[in-house]
Amino acid sequence: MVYTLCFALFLTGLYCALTKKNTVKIVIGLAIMEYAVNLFLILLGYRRNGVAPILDRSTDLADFLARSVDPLPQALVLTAIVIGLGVTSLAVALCIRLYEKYGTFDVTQIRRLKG
Amino acid sequence: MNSILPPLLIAVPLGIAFLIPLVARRLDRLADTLGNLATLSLLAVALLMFPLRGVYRIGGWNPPVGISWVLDGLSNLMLVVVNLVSFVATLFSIRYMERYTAKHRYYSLFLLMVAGMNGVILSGDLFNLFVFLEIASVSSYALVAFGGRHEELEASFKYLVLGSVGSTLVLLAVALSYAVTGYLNMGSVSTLIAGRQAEPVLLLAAVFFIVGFGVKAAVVPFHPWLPDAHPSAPAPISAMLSGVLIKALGVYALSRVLFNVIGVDPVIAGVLIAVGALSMVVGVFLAVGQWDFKRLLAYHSISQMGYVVLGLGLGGYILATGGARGAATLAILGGLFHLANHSVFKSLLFLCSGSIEQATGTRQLKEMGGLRERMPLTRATCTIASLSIAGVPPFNGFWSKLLIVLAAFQAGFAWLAAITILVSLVTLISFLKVLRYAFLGALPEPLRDVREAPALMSISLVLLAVLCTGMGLLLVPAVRGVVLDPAVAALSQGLEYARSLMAGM
Amino acid sequence: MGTEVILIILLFFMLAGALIAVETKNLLSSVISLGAIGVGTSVAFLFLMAPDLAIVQIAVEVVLLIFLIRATIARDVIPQRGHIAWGGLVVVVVLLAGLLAFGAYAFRDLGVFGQPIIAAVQDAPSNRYLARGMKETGAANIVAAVILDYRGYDTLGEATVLFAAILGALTILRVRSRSGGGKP
Amino acid sequence: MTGMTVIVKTVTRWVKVFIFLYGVYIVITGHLTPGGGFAGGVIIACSYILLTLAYGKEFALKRLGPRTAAGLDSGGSLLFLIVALLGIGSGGLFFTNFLQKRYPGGEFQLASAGFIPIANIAIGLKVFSCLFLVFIILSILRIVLDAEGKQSLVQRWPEGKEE
Repeated sequence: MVYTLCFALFLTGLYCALTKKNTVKIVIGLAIMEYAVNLFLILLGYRRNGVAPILDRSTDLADFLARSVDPLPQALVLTAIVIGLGVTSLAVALCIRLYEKYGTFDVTQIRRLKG
Repeated sequence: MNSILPPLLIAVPLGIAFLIPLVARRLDRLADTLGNLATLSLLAVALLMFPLRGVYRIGGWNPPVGISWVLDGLSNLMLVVVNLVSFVATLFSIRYMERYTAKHRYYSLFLLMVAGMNGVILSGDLFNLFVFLEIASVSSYALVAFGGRHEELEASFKYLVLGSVGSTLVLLAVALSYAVTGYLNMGSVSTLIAGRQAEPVLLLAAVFFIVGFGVKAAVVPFHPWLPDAHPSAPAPISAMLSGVLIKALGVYALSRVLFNVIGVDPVIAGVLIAVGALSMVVGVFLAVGQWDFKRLLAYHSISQMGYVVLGLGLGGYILATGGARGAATLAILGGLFHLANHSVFKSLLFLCSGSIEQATGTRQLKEMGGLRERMPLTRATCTIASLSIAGVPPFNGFWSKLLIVLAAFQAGFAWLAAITILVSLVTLISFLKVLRYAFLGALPEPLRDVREAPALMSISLVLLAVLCTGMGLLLVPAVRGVVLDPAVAALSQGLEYARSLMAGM
Repeated sequence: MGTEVILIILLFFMLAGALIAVETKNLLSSVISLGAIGVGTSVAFLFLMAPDLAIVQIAVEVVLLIFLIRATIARDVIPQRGHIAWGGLVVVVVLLAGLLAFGAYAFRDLGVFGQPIIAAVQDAPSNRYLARGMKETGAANIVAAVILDYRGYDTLGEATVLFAAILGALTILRVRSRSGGGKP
Repeated sequence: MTGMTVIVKTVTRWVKVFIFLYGVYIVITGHLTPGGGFAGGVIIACSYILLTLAYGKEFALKRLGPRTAAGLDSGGSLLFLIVALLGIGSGGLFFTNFLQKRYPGGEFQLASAGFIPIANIAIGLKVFSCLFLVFIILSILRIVLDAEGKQSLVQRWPEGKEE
């Protein structure tokens, strides 16, 4: 159920990126996809009644091993968030530049290339 | 393995790319020197480590724990091809890029792209593959828009959107593989999912991998970004994009994951064959009607990538259905050899188009003509490359196409062989048109004082043309055993190979 | 059970936000809905015991929103003029719905929510990070140990992506991109 | 852009120090508590963005120009790469944690994790400068080449049109 809802969020983003005619909307679609995948990875690593994968002086290692959530997806997502931020910034820069050239965010009015 | 060489492939381009904005902001000559030195040393490193085989444990952690690099015949072959083309492209850039501002950023982005490709090729870890895929993609998005004109920005945006969708799908597929196995190391994942390919989750992961890498490789249903993005970039970047980027990020990554991690079953191989054949036919027929030189070349890239995918898919199909091993290795050999050949002749063609554009100021074939006496060197190299891509003996394209046709016959797919030959003929017609309109006929009035490209640019053209002529020699058995056969073995041994090597010590 | 219910509610809220972001006519509302989804993600990370990610996500979200609002404010905020290609739209929607259905079917293989793969696979790298990460790297925050030591190479790659993106944005936004000399 | 009202400016003057220090704290103790280079870097960048929004661009640019930010960006990346390469230099492999292997520190201390704090600082520096830079270029300034080919900073929007 949780996985499916997250996948639905992903597909909503994909739908937005593929069908919308506005450059900012397309970027928003990409960002939604990004969030959904990140969330999906973290959902995969969750352990029922889990604890965060951070030790402190009072932690008992055996108990920690049995209860901690999976640290690897968290590390991956940390990387993926920053990558997503980079890609989105580049996309926003392109949107602004296209706006300066054409005075619009509308792809249908921008299209000069034949595809 | 403790060799110092593999880290250099990543550290050199990254270090120089970080350094150039610091020291060469105003000094274009310094940026030229640093950029070319970097790619030259990368080529040297790639050649030096050609005989190296094994697993490099980054950070000293053993494979499933840390990230590892895998060096085998296939990755070493790809490294040589990528770094060779990037060296030639930077050499060409010295003079060609003078028409743009911010040359230091160009070199910086260029080296980041090369580092990304080297990272993808070396990587033996699924998530790490994604990270370096993104490095190469992000810098290529920016490079496509480097000229800053309307159509360049627009092509770059289109490329960015489709490319990001592809990358996100790859990430989702990596997440699914992790969810099923708990590992990211390719060898371990492959061991754990062996025999479970029919499970819906893994099927979904395979579909996402195929679509994601398919977008990067621009095979037919996912190709619409390529005919815009490749012509819009500056010529050396077009050469890099068509020559090596779609191969390193697309075909190489796809075949690595399909052959060595998920395992090729008849359905997946069938999809590859269909996609390959479709790309071949659609690409070439779209190319025939083009009058923009670079756009025409871009459509031919789609078509030629179809040959590579077809060869690999054919090999995979024969292996998966238990057919003759000889035919399978022949098909994979043909695919990989064509991949290497295409890198060389397609970069040469794009560099030729750049040299013509530099001289005449146009990319439209109808506005050219009569350049044969004005630009003899460009004409000679362009002719060699055209004959190569069309598969005329004795140039390199002929041999790889011949191998694919032979393999198709041996495997009993006579109709595929027929399509391959037919597409080759159409390619020949299309390039005869190019040669006719660009170099023969009367010299138009505005092009009276056209001159041959500067020496530095010509050197790169000649270098690639020599390779085009000589690469057929790679099929001489003694050479083939050293260069091509290890690469073929990496794919044709499939999963056992992954288990023995990638899972590490 | 509690966490799962909270997550389902949160996900429905995020889906609603996504639909608003996708379908609203006003670009600014669209951007702000994206912000809501981002905050939802961050809250979900907190419930899923990923405090590092919650901090990063919320901070990144703020920065991204500032960029997007700055980019869209005072520009044409009413998009979507002209006709809509219904045929293509229907095909895309049907394809995506099919994908969703297949996904729902396939995700049953992933097991019950709340039982990660590391509970089943004892040799998985994650278990080693948890058990020996503190001794081997000295970091008490196992996520920090993974991103900077066990998988430090990924982090180098990620820093590089950010570097490339910023360099690319600088390159794209330069005003004059062709030098005067030479032919156009 | 001349900045916002007196109230905002006064609050910002107090808050910015705390945000900045919090960011630095998060970077330095990233290996012990939640957070780390990325989180801290983004938070420090937020403190500068807040300054810029509240006081107007001149104030923030006087403290940190785009040139310096770009320099810090490259510098942070280089520092991280050098830390990784020192792993080879000290006889290990690429990315070997040379400090931890040679001089293991006590547990739960600032110096307990070998090169991880150094790497965190490099990442923090890089992320902070990157985000501030992209904020400047995307929302406030444009870098323009004038006739002599010198780079100069100009405002994108004409006076009075903004907001």
